[in-house]
Amino acid sequence: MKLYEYEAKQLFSLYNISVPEFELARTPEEAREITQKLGGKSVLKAQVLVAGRGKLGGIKFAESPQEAYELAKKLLGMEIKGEKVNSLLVSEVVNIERELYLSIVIDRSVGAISILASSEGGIDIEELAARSPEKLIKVYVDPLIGLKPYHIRRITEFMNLSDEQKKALQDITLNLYRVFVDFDCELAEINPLAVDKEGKLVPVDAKVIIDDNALFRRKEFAERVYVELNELEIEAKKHGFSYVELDGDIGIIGNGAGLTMATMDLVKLYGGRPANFLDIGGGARADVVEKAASLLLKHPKVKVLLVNILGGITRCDEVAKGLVNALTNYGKDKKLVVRLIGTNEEEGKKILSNAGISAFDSMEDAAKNAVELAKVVRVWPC
Amino acid sequence: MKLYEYEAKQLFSLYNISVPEFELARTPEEAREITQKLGGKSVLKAQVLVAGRGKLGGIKFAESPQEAYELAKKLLGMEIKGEKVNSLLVSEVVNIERELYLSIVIDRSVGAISILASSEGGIDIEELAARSPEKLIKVYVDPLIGLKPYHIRRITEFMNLSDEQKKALQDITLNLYRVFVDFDCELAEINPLAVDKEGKLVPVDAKVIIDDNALFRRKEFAERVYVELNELEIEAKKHGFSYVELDGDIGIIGNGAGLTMATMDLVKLYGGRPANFLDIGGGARADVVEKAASLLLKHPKVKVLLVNILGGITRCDEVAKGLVNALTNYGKDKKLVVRLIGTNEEEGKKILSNAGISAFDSMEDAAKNAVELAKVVRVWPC
Amino acid sequence: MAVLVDKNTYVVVQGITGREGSFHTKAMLDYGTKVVAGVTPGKGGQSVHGIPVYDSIYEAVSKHQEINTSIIFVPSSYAPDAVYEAIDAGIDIIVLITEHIPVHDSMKFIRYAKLRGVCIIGPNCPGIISPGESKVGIMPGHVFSKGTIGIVSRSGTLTYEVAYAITKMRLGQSTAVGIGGDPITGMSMIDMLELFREDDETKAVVLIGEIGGDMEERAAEYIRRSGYEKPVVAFVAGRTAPPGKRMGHAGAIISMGTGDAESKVRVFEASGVKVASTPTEVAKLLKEILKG
Amino acid sequence: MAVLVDKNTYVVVQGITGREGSFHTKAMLDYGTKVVAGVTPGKGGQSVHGIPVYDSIYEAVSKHQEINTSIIFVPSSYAPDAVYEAIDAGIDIIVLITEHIPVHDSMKFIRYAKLRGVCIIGPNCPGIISPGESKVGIMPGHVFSKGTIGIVSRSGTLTYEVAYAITKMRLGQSTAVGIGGDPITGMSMIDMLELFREDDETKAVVLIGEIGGDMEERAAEYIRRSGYEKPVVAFVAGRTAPPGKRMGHAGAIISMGTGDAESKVRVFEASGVKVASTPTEVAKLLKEILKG
Repeated sequence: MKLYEYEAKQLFSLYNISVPEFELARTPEEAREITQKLGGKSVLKAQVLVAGRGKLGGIKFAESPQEAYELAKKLLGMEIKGEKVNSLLVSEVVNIERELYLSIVIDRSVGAISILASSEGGIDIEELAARSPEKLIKVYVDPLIGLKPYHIRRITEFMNLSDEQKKALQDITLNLYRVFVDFDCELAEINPLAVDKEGKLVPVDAKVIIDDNALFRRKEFAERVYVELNELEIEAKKHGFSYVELDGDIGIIGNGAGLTMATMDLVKLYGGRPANFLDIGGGARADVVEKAASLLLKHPKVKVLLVNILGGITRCDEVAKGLVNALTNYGKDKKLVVRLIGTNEEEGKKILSNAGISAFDSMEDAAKNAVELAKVVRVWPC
Repeated sequence: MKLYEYEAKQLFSLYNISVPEFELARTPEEAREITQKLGGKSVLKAQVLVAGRGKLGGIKFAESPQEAYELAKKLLGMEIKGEKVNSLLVSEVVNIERELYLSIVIDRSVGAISILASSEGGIDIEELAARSPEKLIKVYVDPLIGLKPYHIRRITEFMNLSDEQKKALQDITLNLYRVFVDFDCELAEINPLAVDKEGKLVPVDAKVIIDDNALFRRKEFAERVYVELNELEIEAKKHGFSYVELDGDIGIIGNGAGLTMATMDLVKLYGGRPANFLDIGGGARADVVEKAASLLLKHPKVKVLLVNILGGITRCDEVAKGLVNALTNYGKDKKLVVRLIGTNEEEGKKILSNAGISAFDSMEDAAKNAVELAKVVRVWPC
Repeated sequence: MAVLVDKNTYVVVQGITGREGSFHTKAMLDYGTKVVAGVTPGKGGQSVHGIPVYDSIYEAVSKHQEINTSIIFVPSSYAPDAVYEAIDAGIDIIVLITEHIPVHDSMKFIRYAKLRGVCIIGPNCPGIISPGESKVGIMPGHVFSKGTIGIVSRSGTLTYEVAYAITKMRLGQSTAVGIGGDPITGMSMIDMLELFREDDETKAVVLIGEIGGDMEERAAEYIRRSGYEKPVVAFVAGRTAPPGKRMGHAGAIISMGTGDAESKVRVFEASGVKVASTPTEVAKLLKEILKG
Repeated sequence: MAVLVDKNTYVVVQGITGREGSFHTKAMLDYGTKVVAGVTPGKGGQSVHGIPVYDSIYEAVSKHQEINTSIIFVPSSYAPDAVYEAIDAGIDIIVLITEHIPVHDSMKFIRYAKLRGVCIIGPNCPGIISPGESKVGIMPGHVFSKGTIGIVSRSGTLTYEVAYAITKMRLGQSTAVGIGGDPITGMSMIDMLELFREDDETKAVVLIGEIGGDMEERAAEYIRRSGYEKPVVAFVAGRTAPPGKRMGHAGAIISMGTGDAESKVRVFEASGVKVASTPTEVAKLLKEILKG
């Protein structure tokens, strides 16, 4: 789960990483007031979770409280990559002399915590890694031992800093690590970590991603997960499905993430366009299958629904029952293509054929069929 | 460093282990007042660091505030194994139904933390371990991983307890472990851990030993080390010597703990009685040697001083200088026996012989000589 | 022969009294797996499908000294404790079915297991099967058949799909292992490639990858560098997955510019690994290669 | 031959710019030890007795890839960090001279080192010497001479005493190691007995024990059980030590009814180990045994 910049900065403050003074504004009036409090100037930052808001006009500088009001009026309610701006972080302006980079991530390849730092910041770090890897230092921390002074020394010595700045970076690294561990982070990033005109280190931006699987330990964020989801995704989540929205017209249901992805891929391979990813998981009963199928059959973009089930713990008869029920309720204008093999296969196929649905044995054949059907389904002109 | 029972119980309270209500009394009047507050009855426990105070009359039960006053009058100022009682822990009386045992120690053999528990408590645990080892469970905790629920389950399941008591023991174990780790303990022991008439688990006694080497992390206890030492030990400690008082008449100085112990052993082997253990460590200069020798020469019990130096980092000339100075000041009625070899041996021996002292090459010969001298030195009748 | 599990595998089921634990204990017994004990704290003395239940794994191991493998079905918040208990009790191979374990936890116990020389399969995996010998997992046994293909997969159902195709092609599997769909797993593709390398019975290896991380890239690199002697066929799921979205598995996410399917396919091909574009094609490619 | 350190030992000194670090660097160089680099954070670029100083052990190791051994002279509160850094940098043998390290700290890094396969000698030890080949420690080199006796000791000066007696007896030492006087040490007597067992040059082993713990008892048990082929002579210091008092070394304390000298002597004798009653007698016993 991604945190908003203001949430991440609140966390930082809690852990003694001093961030530029800020408040959250939900109205232009609030933006004006806060700017007044900050001494008349401010930077207004749209609080969205998508990346790259700066280039898309989501960050503005106000020279007066009134300008803050005007800018906030424009920013609030605007959409950035489809995400609506509901609040602004209104912050004091930092006089940036130089920009550094600091982040902590889970390194999948090594199975350890990895700290990344660069004396060049503010830029896309993957780009820097590709262009000038020598400007980046990566220090692995064994999770059994934790962060030790020698790790931090390697980082502070790598950067071109004064002794005082080294000390400041040491404290920031230590505290960022504590945030990272205490909040089960996948990522905790400060980019840029600015050096201001007085030589002080100031975290200008803040990015924190918390492991969804660890939210039970952080109840204060557990509810926040839903904020990032659209209605369909929320409903899918409530039913325990993994659901991802795509932009095609063939709805996809599978059991197991890998199989569902492979089904999407086949649709694409045969010239079709998947509308989504929906994994019903293992052992789904009829009611669950019905719910999943209904969700997609109701979806306006879906023309054909392709269901790919290889029954292990999942029983084919339960799947068939659920599909028939969903189709009865929501299937008027939609086509259903089913691939069904495995546990209780015969019973399942019988239930389907009684409802006039035939099932494929091969997922390749089913996918081809779905693609064909999607091509011929009449698209109503708007 | 051993904590007093009241200090250990304060620590326990801080870590949510509820101990019987108590206050510390330094006068009989305070003992009366506290007993009054506790409802008229109390147990008075002499706060000393030596073991086995119960059998030596250091624990008394008062049936009234006035009796508490009388008992406190007797207890305060008494000596238990040579240790003066300066304060009493005055505590509510626990109605003990059953006694358990729980402790956490550093296990030297395994190099891990070890939790020991028994459903028989209140007794000498080493005795129990020898007599009925099956009544004792020992659970090792890997310091890299720390205490996990499965460790605690092994302990709670071993004891014959109700579900509620298991839960209570689980919490006590967890909290005792936190004390153990946070305070760098060598030992944290609850013996007995009583089950009272209501079935509640109550820590009746508490013993905590903190690693002296970790006191720099626990400044609140760092000064307390001196409380346990006599004057000579304090002076030795201030000079960085390892010093232990024994009851013989031959003072021992060596460089290195093993060599000093071996010197003591030789004295005993040849029929003498060592008066102490004093290790001057490595690289001691003349002033340090002088200080060490002076301490022992001034000591009323010491008749002969045996100095055993094998010079490595320690230079024999420095040792010789220090000894000569000490002897000049404090050596009137005492005999000095020196064994001196190693770095700058010749210079050292020359300094000694100039002062009329001859040095041995062999530590065995030196020890024999010291024992002989101790036998002939006139003991003044008192 | 087979790798990791075989006729000498003796299994303890951690979380045996739970719904899943009990169900799959039955399924494993039916398959012929030597399940000899179960553990659920507080339920010692019961039995599940005739298998005795103990309060702790120590008790189980002391009563059944032949136990060398554990399969874990306990919920995610208790799973790390179960893993540490199994390591502590001297288990050699731990199959961790549980999904949704926080990655900070699994990173730690996987690291610890590696240092202790204990093999963890999973978390978030279907387990491991050596057809005809032992099934320590939740896969449907009937889609597998004894044979010469080693399968390593980050997925569950997709593994069965591919295994089924291989079975129909009459090649069969020596051992098939689902290493798990989490970002950090106990066994990697390289670990398994190394084991299959030493296994005489295994004539070819199938790698079933998916988006996220760089395990496939590292496996490809290993194959190329080590001059891997056995033919390898790969399949990579998620060519249509959008970046930044988690596709069911915690580990299936294209993030920070790495982990997309196309680059994995490219690196495999550059290392001489044939990449199938459909699950069925995996079996066809194997047939061709093993004929040639 | 020798154990652990020899002519192929290349040493980095951690804490080289300190008083002790600098002094013993000189002494080791004089002895002929191949000290090739030193480390003190913040002092990179300096040199000590001609040895280059680096800011970190990574730098030292990357510039001097022959380094395989480290000796640590940093103060007790920084020592754990130095140990972890050395392990992380791939050092094989770490000689940890520092005393007064909290036992919770040393317990942790010793456990970690063991799991990583790194050998720690110490803490609170004089180091290790293979006479004529390499001295990685603070012992006076001249009391040692090349020979056939392996020495393992929990003590410092007492080791020199015994070594000197052995030298005078013209037996000499293959390797002498002070494993340290703390309650928990990286190498135990058993670890060293195992190494000496495999060393052709070593004809007999001397164990110098002292009160505290049960390392001597376990060594005796190991000798008896394993049918140790080489003669072992022991000396135990502290027969006159009172219980409950720490005799200089953090580990030299009789506590909770264990660790007194007499019981150690008894168990040694019951295992066929000759126990000397004076340091000089150790050498005499060796002479007799090796003649016979």
